[in-house]
Amino acid sequence: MKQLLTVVSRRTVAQGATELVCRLEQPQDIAPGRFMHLRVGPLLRRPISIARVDRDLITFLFKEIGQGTAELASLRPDDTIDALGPLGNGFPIAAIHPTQRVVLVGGGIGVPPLYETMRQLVARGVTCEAILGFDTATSVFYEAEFQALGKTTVTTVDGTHGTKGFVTAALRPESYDVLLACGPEPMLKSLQQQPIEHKYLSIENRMGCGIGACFACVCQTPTGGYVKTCSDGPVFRAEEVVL
Amino acid sequence: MKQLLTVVSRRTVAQGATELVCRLEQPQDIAPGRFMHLRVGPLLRRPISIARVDRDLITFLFKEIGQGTAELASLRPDDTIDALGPLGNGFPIAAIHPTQRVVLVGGGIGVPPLYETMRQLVARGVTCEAILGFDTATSVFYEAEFQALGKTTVTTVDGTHGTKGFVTAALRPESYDVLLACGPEPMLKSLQQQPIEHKYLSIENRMGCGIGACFACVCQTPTGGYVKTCSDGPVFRAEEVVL
Amino acid sequence: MTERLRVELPGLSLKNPIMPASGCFGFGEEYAKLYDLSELGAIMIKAATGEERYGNPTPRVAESGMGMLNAIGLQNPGVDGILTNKMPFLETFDTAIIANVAGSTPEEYELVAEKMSQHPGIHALELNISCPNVKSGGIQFGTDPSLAAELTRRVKRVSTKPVYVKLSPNVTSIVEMARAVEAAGADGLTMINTLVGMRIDVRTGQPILANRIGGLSGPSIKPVAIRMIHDVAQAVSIPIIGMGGVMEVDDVLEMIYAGASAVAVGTANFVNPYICQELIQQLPERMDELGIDHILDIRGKAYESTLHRA
Amino acid sequence: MTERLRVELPGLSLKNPIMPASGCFGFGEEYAKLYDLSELGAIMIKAATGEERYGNPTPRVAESGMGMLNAIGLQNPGVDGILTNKMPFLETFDTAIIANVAGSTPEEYELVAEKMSQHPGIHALELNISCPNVKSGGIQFGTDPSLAAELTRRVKRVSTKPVYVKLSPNVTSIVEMARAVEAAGADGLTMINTLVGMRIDVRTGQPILANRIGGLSGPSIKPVAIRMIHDVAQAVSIPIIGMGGVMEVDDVLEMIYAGASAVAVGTANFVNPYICQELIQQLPERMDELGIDHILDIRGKAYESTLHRA
Ligand SMILES: Cc1cc2nc3c(=O)[nH]c(=O)nc-3n(C[C@H](O)[C@H](O)[C@H](O)COP(=O)(O)OP(=O)(O)OC[C@H]3O[C@@H](n4cnc5c(N)ncnc54)[C@H](O)[C@@H]3O)c2cc1C
Ligand SMILES: Cc1cc2nc3c(=O)[nH]c(=O)nc-3n(C[C@H](O)[C@H](O)[C@H](O)COP(=O)(O)OP(=O)(O)OC[C@H]3O[C@@H](n4cnc5c(N)ncnc54)[C@H](O)[C@@H]3O)c2cc1C
Ligand SMILES: Cc1cc2nc3c(=O)[nH]c(=O)nc-3n(C[C@H](O)[C@H](O)[C@H](O)COP(=O)(O)O)c2cc1C
Ligand SMILES: Cc1cc2nc3c(=O)[nH]c(=O)nc-3n(C[C@H](O)[C@H](O)[C@H](O)COP(=O)(O)O)c2cc1C
Ligand code: FES
Ligand code: FES
Repeated sequence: MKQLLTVVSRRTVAQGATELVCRLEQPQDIAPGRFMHLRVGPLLRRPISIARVDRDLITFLFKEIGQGTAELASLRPDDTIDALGPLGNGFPIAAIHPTQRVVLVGGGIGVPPLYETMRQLVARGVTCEAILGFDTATSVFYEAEFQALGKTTVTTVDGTHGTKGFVTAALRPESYDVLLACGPEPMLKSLQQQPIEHKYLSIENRMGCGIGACFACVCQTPTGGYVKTCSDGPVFRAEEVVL
Repeated sequence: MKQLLTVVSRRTVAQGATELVCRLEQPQDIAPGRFMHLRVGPLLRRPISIARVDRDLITFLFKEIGQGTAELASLRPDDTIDALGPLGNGFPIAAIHPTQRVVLVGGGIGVPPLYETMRQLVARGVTCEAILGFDTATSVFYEAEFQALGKTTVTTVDGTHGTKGFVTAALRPESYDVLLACGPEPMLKSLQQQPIEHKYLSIENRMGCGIGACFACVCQTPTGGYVKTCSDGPVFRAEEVVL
Repeated sequence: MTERLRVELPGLSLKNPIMPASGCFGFGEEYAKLYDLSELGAIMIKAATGEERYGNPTPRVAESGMGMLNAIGLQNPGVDGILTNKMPFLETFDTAIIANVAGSTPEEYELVAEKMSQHPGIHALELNISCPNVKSGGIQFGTDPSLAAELTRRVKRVSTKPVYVKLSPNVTSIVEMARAVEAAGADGLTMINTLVGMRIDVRTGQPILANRIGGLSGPSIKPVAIRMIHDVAQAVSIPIIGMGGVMEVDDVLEMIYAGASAVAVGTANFVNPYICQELIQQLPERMDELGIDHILDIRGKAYESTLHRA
Repeated sequence: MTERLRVELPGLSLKNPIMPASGCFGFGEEYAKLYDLSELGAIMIKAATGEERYGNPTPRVAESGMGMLNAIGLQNPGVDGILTNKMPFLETFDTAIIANVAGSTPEEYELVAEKMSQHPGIHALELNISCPNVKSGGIQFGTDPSLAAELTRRVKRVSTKPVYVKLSPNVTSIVEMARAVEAAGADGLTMINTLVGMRIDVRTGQPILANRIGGLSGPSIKPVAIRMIHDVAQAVSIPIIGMGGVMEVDDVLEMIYAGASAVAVGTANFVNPYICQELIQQLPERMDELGIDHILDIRGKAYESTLHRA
C-alpha cells in the first residue's frame, strides 16, 4: 500500500494546474475516483485523485494551493514521491449499465478523477457526457481529452470559454440516469438537489491519516451519523451526506 | 552576499564524505578559510567551508552528520542552493612570506578549507607541507590533490593508511614557522600547545545567523572577553581563543 | 522480539517500549491491515466518553510548519460501543491495551474508567485530563493541580487497573501537576498531550479549524516534550510514557534519555502508517550502534549524570 | 513607504508594522550592511542588563523540526555599553528603537529601564520578563501575575517612555498575565517569547545545549503564538506587537488578524537576513491580492466577526 512513485513527466496544463505522470512501483488496476496520499509538504500527506492509470503509469492533475502542491509542481523526472494508496472508494462503475445515461460533472480541480472514470466507463461500453466547469478560459484543461471520450461541454464562470455560468447552466437533469460529480462544495450542494435518480458525489475534506483511523475527515449523514471521507468515500451517494 | 548556487557535480570522495561542485552566481575571488552558510535542513543554515574556488566554480567537501548534510549529499546537478557568503575571516595568507615554513594540519572534515589555503599559498610561491589526519583508510580523501601541491603526510588513528596515530604523530614543530589548522577540538587543543611561532586555528561552533548578530557562536578569549566564530573567525590566532 | 526491549510497567508487560498514541491509531482496525499489531508494545486506543460523541465540525485538522493542529473533539463510539464493538478485535492481538478515559464531569470519568477497567482485555487506563478540544471538561482538570488530583483519586477508587494520568503541556508548572497526581495515586504518567494552537486562513481572516483552536502535535512540540519529561522524571517516582513529535528511532532514545520508560507515537502514524513497526525493528540496530545494551539502561541518563557531576 | 502600512502605537509612530525581534538582530550593525535599516518599522534591540554579561557556555543553539532552541543567556554589553557604543549608530537610521530591558532583580530592571528611557533615541521599552535562559530573574517574573504586575509598576514609575511587557508562553493562562500587567500600567504587550524546550544528543545522552534547556522559536511555535495573541487581544485594550515563527508575509497577516497591531520577526532573520525588508516590500502586493486597504483594517478580524455572529 505504500510505494515509491517515480516522476516520468511534468507539464503545465492550465494556469496554475500541473499534470504529473509517475511510474507505479506496483502496477495495478485502480477503480476510478480513488486517491493517493502523497508525502509532500512539511508533515502531513496530501490527498490527490488519480486522473488516469495505464498499467504502470499514473497521472495526477492538481492546482497549486499551498506548499504541498507547490512542491509537487516542482518535481522533475526521476524524482520520487512516497505514496500511500490507492485509498478510498471510487465511483461505482461496475454498477452502471451500458443502457444508463451517464453525466460526469466536474468543477475546477474536481475534474481529474472524472477523466479516469469516463475512460473506464467508455471502455465498458457506457455512453457518457461530461460537463466541466472552470473559472475562466485560462484555467480550462483536458477539454480535448474528454472530448475524445464523448460529448463534452465546458462552462466558465466569466464566459471566456464555452457556456457562460456554472456547470448547472449546461445540465439538463431529465436527460440522465446517473450523475457522477466532483468539485467544490457549492457545486456539489446544488447537484445534490438535481432530479437525477442516481447521484454520486466525490467530496473533499482535510485529512490526517487517510485510512480511517483519525476521524479528521468525517462528514455528517442525514440520520445524524457520520461517514469518513477517506475510507468510506471520497465518493458517496448524494443522499448519504450532509454538505 | 546572498546568492543561488547551482550544483554542477556531486561525487563521493570517501566513506560518508561528499564533494559538491557548484556554480557561483557572483564569481569572485575568495580568501581561503572562509565559509558559506547554506540553506538546507528544515530551518537553520549550515556553515560549510570553501574547499576550492576557480573563478565561478566553488567546491564543498562535507561529511554526512545529520539531516542538513544528508540533504546536501542528495543534491543533483542543476539543483540550486540558497547560499549566504562568503562569510567570516579566513587564513591570513597575505601575511605569510615565501621564506616562512608553513604546515597545514587538517583533521577529518577539517581538511577541506586547507585545500584552498594550500592552493593559494603555493600560487603565491610559499612552500607548504600538509598533515592530514583521518580515522581510518576508508575516510581518507583528497590525498592526491594535496600531494600535487606539496609534501603531504596522512595519518590514520587505526593505522590502516599512512602513519598510525593522530596528526601530532607526524608533526615536527621545530620545522615550521607557521601552522594553519582546522579539525576537531581535541586536535586544535593539542596544536595550541605546539612550539610554533605563528599558529592559526579554524574553529567550529554551532551558528544561528552566521553574520555576527545572534551571539550563538561565541568563543571565550584568555582575557575573559569573547569573539564570534562566524564574523571574527572562524580562523583565530591560537592565543586568541580558549578551547 | 529480543529481551533488550522489554519494559515492565504497572499493569503493562511490554515486549518493547513502542506504542501508538491515543487518537492516532483509532481502535487498530485500519493499521491491522498493514502489519501485525502483536508486534506493538501496547496500543493506546482513542478516547472513550460515557456516551457516543460526534465531535467537532470540520475542518478538524490543519498543518503548521512541522506540526499538525487537530480538533477532533473526542469523537468516539462511547465506552459501551468500544467494549462491545472494538475490544473483541483488539483482544485478538498479543499486545497490551491502554484505554484512554475522557469525560466532561468527574462522574463521567468514573463511569468510563470503571467499565473500562473491568474488561479483561484492558491492561491499564490513561486518564485524559488534557484534551484541549472540548468546550467543557478535559482541559480544566489538566491545568489545575487540585482538580487533577481529585479526579485521579476518584478514578483510582473505581478502577481495578493501573491508572496513568495524561498531562497537558499548557501549564506553568508541569512538575506541580505531576506531583499532584502522583500523590493522588496515579500509577504512571503519560505526557505530553498537545499544545493549544490556532491557524488563521488569510483568505477568510478566520481560523482554519471549525473549532477555532486545536491541539498542536508532531515534531514542532518535541523539544517541549523532552524538556517536560526531563523535569518531571526527576520529580516523581512513577514511570512516564513519553510522547510528542516522535518520528524517528533517535527521538525514541531522546525521550528515554530524558526519563521516559516507554514511548508513544502519535502524528507520525499519519505520515507513515508503518512507523511503529519500523521503530521497533530499528531500535536494536540503533542501540548496537550506540552501545546500548538494554533500552532502559539509558533511562534518565540525561539528568542522572548531572546529578553525579553536581 | 505607503500610508497603508503606517501604525501608531504608544511612543511609536511606525511607517510599517515590521520590526526585527529582540536578540535576533543584535544592535543592527550586521544587518545594516545588507539593507537600509530606515526601511524598518522599528528595531527591537538585544536585551540589556545592568552590567555587561557573557551569557551561557556554548553550544547555545540547536535545531528541532522547524524550530530553533537557543540559550544565549542575555549576553550583552550592559546598558551603559549599549547607550555609549550602540545607540549612536542606531540613531543614524530613521526608525523607532525599542530597548529590551532585562535583569535579575527588580532593582536591575529599574536601573536599566531608567537609563534606557532617558536616551532620546529610544522610543519605547520592552520589559523582558520572559527569558527562559537565565538562572535567576527573567522567567519567574514572567510566570507569576503578581510579580509581573509589581515589576511593571516599578518600571513604569522610572520610565519616561512607554513600556511594552514581553509575555512568556510558558504559562497556564497568558490572558491572566496580560490582564495583570495591563492593570499595572503597561502601555502595550509584546508576545510571545520562546517556549522552554530541550534536545538531547543521542550520541552522548546529554542535552545538546550547554545550558541544558533553551527557548524554542521559529515556525514550530507560530500556532501557539497565534492562539495566544487571539486570546489576549480580546482580553486587554492595550496594543500587541506579535511575534513567534513569522517567516512569510501571510504569517504577518495571520498575526494581525489574530489581534496584533505590529509584528516582530526573530528566527527568520537567521534563515534569510533580508527577511524584514522583503516582508515590508511584499505586504502591499499581498494586501492588494486579498483586498485589504489599510493593514490595521484586518486587526482582530479573526475574532471580531465571531463576536458579531454571537
Ligand atoms: C480525496 C481528495 C482528492 C483530491 N484530489 C485532488 C486533485 O486531483 N487535484 C487537486 O488539485 N486537488 C485535489 N484535492 C485537494 C488537495 O488535496 C489540496 O489542494 C491539497 O491538499 C492542498 O495542499 P497544499 O499543501 O498545496 O495547500 P495548503 O493549504 O498549504 O495545505 C495545508 C493543509 O490543508 C490541507 N488541504 C488544503 N486544501 C485542501 C483540500 N481542498 N482538500 C483536502 N485537504 C486540503 C492539506 O492537505 C494540508 O494538510 C483532493 C482532496 C481530496 C480530499
Ligand atoms: C565555519 C565552519 C565550517 C565548516 N566547514 C565544514 C566543511 O567544510 N565540511 C563539513 O563536513 N563540515 C563543516 N562544518 C561542520 C558542519 O557545519 C556541520 O557538520 C553541519 O552543520 C551539520 O549539519 P547536519 O544538519 O548534517 O547535522 P545536525 O547535527 O542534524 O545539525 C543540527 C544543527 O547543529 C549544527 N551543527 C551540527 N554539527 C555542527 C558542527 N560540527 N559545527 C557547526 N554546527 C554544527 C547544524 O548546523 C544544525 O544547526 C563546518 C562548521 C563550521 C562552523
Ligand atoms: C488527531 C489526533 C487525535 C488525538 N486524540 C487524542 C485522544 O483521543 N486522547 C488523547 O489523550 N490524546 C489524543 N491526541 C494526542 C496524542 O495522543 C499525543 O499526546 C499528541 O498528539 C502528541 O504526540 P505526537 O506529537 O506524536 O502526535 C490526539 C492527537 C492527534 C494528532
Ligand atoms: C537567538 C535568540 C535570541 C533571543 N534573545 C532575546 C532577547 O535578548 N530578549 C528577548 O526579549 N527575546 C529574545 N529572543 C526571543 C525573540 O525576540 C522572540 O520573542 C522569539 O524568538 C519568537 O520569535 P521568532 O519565532 O520569530 O524567533 C531571542 C530569540 C532568539 C532565537
Ligand atoms: S483522514 Fe483520518 S479518518 Fe479520514
Ligand atoms: S552565528 Fe550569530 S553571532 Fe555567530
